[in-house]
Amino acid sequence: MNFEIALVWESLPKIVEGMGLTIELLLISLTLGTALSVVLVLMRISGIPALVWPAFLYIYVFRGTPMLVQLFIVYHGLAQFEFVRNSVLWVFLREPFWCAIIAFSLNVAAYTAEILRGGIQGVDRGLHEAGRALGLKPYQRFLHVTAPIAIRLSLPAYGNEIISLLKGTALVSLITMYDITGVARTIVARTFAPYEIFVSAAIVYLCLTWLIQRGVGLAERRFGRYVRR
Amino acid sequence: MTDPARPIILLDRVTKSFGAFQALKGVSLEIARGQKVVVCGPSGSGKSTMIRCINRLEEHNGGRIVVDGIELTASIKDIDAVRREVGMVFQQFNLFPHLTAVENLMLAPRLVRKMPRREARELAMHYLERVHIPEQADKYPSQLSGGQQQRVAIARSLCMKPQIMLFDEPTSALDPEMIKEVLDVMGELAAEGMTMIVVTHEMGFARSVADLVIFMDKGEIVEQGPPATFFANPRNERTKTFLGQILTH
Amino acid sequence: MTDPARPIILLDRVTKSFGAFQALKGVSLEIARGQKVVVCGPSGSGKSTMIRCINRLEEHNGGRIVVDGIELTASIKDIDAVRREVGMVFQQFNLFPHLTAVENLMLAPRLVRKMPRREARELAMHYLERVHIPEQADKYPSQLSGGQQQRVAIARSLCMKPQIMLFDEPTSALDPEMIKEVLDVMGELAAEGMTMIVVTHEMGFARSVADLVIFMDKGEIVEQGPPATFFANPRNERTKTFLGQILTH
Amino acid sequence: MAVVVEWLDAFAWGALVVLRVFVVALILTVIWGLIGASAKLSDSALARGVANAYTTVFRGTPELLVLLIIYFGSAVTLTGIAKMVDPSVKFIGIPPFWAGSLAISLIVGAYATETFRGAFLGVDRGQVEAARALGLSPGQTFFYVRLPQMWRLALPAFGNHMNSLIKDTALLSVIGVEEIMYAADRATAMTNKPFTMYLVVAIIYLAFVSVIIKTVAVLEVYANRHLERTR
Amino acid sequence: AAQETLMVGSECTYFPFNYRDSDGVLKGYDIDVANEIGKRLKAKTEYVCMKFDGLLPALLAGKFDLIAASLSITEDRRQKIDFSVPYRLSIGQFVAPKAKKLALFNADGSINKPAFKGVRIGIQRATTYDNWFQAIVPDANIVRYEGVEAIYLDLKSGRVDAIMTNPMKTYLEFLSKPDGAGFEVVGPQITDEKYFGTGAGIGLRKGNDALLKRIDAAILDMKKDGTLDKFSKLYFPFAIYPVN
Ligand SMILES: Nc1ncnc2c1ncn2[C@@H]1O[C@H](COP(=O)(O)OP(=O)(O)OP(=O)(O)O)[C@@H](O)[C@H]1O
Ligand SMILES: Nc1ncnc2c1ncn2[C@@H]1O[C@H](COP(=O)(O)OP(=O)(O)OP(=O)(O)O)[C@@H](O)[C@H]1O
Ligand SMILES: [Mg+2]
Ligand SMILES: [Mg+2]
Repeated sequence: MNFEIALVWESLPKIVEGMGLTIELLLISLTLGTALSVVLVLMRISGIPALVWPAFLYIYVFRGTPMLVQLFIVYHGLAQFEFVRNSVLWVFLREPFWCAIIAFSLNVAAYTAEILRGGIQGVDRGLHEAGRALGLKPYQRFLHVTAPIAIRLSLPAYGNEIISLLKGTALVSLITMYDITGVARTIVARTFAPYEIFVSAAIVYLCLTWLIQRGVGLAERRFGRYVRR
Repeated sequence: MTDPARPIILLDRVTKSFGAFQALKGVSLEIARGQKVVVCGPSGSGKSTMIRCINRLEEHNGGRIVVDGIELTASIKDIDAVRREVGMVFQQFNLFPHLTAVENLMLAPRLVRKMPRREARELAMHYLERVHIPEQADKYPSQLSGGQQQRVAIARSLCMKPQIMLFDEPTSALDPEMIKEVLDVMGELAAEGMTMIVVTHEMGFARSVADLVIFMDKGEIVEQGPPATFFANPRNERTKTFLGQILTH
Repeated sequence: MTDPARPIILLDRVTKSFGAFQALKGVSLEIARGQKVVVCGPSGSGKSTMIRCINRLEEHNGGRIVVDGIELTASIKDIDAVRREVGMVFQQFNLFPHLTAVENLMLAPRLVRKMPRREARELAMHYLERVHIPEQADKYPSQLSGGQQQRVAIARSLCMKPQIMLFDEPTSALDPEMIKEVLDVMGELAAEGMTMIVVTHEMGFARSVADLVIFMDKGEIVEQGPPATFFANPRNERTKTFLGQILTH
Repeated sequence: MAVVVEWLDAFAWGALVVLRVFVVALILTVIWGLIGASAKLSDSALARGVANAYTTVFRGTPELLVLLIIYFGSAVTLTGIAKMVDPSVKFIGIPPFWAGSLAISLIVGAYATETFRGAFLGVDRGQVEAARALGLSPGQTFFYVRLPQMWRLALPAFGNHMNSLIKDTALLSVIGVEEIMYAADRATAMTNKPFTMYLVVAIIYLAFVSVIIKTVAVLEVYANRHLERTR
Repeated sequence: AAQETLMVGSECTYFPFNYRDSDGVLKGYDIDVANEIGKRLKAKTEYVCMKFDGLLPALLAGKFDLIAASLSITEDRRQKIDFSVPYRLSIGQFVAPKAKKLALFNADGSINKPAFKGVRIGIQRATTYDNWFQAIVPDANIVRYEGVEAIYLDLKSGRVDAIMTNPMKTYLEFLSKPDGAGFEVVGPQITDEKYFGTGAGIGLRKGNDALLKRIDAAILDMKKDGTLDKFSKLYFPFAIYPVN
């Protein structure tokens, strides 16, 4: 098997061009999705059936179906309805970029909600009681007691989610956009050199993954200052 | 604002079960504003359970509990208002691990009393000094010794200057010197008119400070009375043997 | 197998720092096989740190620690062998929350002593009876009162029948009656020849059981001696005031 | 929908393949995840370094490339070795099923490493001290004290990983394993009804995921039994 | 003597060129051609199915000897593998909504470049059509897709105004179906060999010149004796192999 290292270097600049879109998609949908996930997890643990069930259902559906399907439903599915096409929404939905943002954010929210729930379970019950005994309101308890500890416990899994999303954004190549994978696939189909081209893509992804892993590590240290080691 | 004659804490035939096990079997108690009550009794007799019911960390199953004129019921909305006025020191301390000692003290004054940061810090340092650990202010709980943790826990609830304080064995992790110091602080608070319920076996404190001593056994209050009569002539057999242990010991 | 004259625990100018803070400032101590040592001293003086160093839960920074002939060093391989013979009761109990009381007791005998399940259960129930909570056997730690948890913690380490026991304030959460019971159990073990280091402020126990009383302050052993001399004529000023508190109190 | 009936066979076989891959890969994933998390939390700088490299590489590299390298890379090596013995050999490789299961377990295992590490952090340090003080060996401490306390924290996020495993099985069609996505492609090619066929796929996935979610929920109740007072 | 065996790799999901019906029987134009090659080479043929991404690595690793998967012959690909002579044409054609009445071509069949202005055209990415556009109408407004299904869907939803595809597939999958009502082909078939390549061929590992020669001969024979014509008529009303 002949591996042409030159092809790797040749294709790298073109692939890096796709990086801008990847990062843009990642940051926007991560922000929106995480915000939504906080709402979801609060509903999920609220103990109020009217809130628990919708949240549960949402998480179930979005974790239960592939992200590809969700993307296609937003992109192709909605476009099939005449009224969608005639509404103002079409300004956004016409654009693959916004379809991707919508689908990814909704998806990330479901997964992150579960991750946060795991972290929240790790917060000792005695601490809730201490907060209550001090007269803190529920939202204050959540913000100042539960959240800082739960965040520390969730961070490693949240790092996973960021990296998954990074890789997941590759699906946009199916709806006519050129991210890292989109560019790579284009070159592969033309040159018929999957190893070399995917290795270049891997180099770009690895750099981003490494950055994310570092960033999460720093955040963990920040949130875990109090832990005795 | 409130009728001084009305009891600030009223327990009326309160029961509490954990599954099949009944931890409180009809406890009745009236505590007037400013009273100091010492609760003692063997391990597992329901002392912690009782004071946890008073600020509704545990929901009682039967009977009534009224705190400062507000009855604690399942539908209660104003539980936070009650809790603002009821401080508690836990047997297990329950310090916030992610906050330093001084931050543990500052949290509630800042959030509940809306105190500015600087003022809250001064207040916190004041109480840390009173329990002799100002130099530990910036350590996290995991870096403190057992006794230091307990003192932070005490100082934390004092910072809120609540009308009612519930202490659950507040001196268990302390050495005799420090016990004296802490009891002195509590004595001062008592003198300032704070209502207190203290689970403790420090009978010296009970003698000098308490208005009322309660002895619990197996989920019931088996004997109560002012310290003079309580220690001098306990009527109940169980109380007698228990006090016998303390005094000979 | 071992020379009875050789100390079973030897601390030679042991130091331990947490960052810039020095918790132990050159502690030297020799404990012979079968000796009972009571350690007292103010909160934060380094008592827990010292006994945690002895089974290497904390690594000391300077000096030497030799336990049963094995020196504790960074390269030590046989730390498990040492720990098998050194039991410890923690100030914070550290019960396993996912196991019931009786399972907490059975775990080490089954895994370390390879005891069959039934036998381990019998042993566990035996010790639960000795601390008067056989009826709590199937509860999880979160369902136990503070004193019950402490008794489970004590029973758990007794189950291993170690040669050396380190107790860190083993009676802090107990009522006087129960303190007496537990101290009695400990006295029996002492009589059976177990070596013991007990951090406690129960001076009655020190008087009746201890061979040696140690007073620590600010990371140093400031006074030590047999209880008779220790209590009768303490030489150090610090010890005097400390004992003053205990005795007047 | 009538056209689907004709293809039920293919879908059923595909689903069976997915199930088999899932079970094998799940076991491996847990193993990699536990080893990885332990390594990351260990005192050995070497172990931490290796584990960091593992999570960076397997989370960072496109899944397809991992799969191709593991399957074809191993095949080229094996064939090369076999040719030295018998020059007439044309192709020897790890069977696609096993290569594929290994590949996706290594990928998801890298994610599980992080999840498990986070959960281990949630176990109080005093617990380890207590176990060690009782004389339990590091291994016993791991299996009897840390693991039983950590998995209740890991379960929600690990449920996510099980879903990923199910969905990643779709990759295996690239090395000729005929799972349900491949069955759908086949059916689509003939019937030209992509939406119908992908709907069938979605339903099958949803069925798998429903079983997973239900299982996780039951396990969570069990894992939290000692805290039944909580909430 | 042991009969020679030819291992053939294909996608098996590309109707009507290579696909398996619901009973699992492998069929299609590519397959017919490969079978016939086997027959003429007096070799047994065995098939391995995998997705496009796996085909080349598998060929290089020796899992099979030939790729018969409607693989277009291009210069870039020749860097990696050898190709037989073409056995199938590569052509392109525009399809657009009838109502739009696009005049992308002049009456004489030549391209009407100004008409491309403001027209969004969907194509499959990294195909020969892409090359053609870059060379002939470089400033056309191109939207690139991964698969053909999505192209038809977006043509219907109006995200693109016209598409350029392989008329064989478009005819079978779209225009001849109810979905395709209201759409029509625009302009003539485009067969520019310079951009569309010489067609689709059989792919082989480099260095198998003897085998390549025998396959080339077989394909040329099949063209001459009408076998290719027969195969092509099984699926299409028109010839899809290079006639001259
Ligand atoms: N969640 C629970 N489930 C079952 N039993 C419980 C639970 N919580 C407490 N108990 C039981 O209730 C009884 C009273 O407990 P409580 O904590 O009030 O005792 P206590 O008087 O505070 O004892 P101590 O002095 O040991 O702290 C104990 O026997 C305990 O085992
Ligand atoms: N991890 C740590 N980081 C910083 N300081 C620490 C740490 N652990 C202990 N210390 C400090 O070391 C000193 C000795 O602690 P130690 O726990 O040994 O006290 P102690 O004698 O057991 O007190 P107590 O009776 O209150 O339990 C204390 O001042 C404590 O704040
Ligand atoms: Mg209690
Ligand atoms: Mg201590």
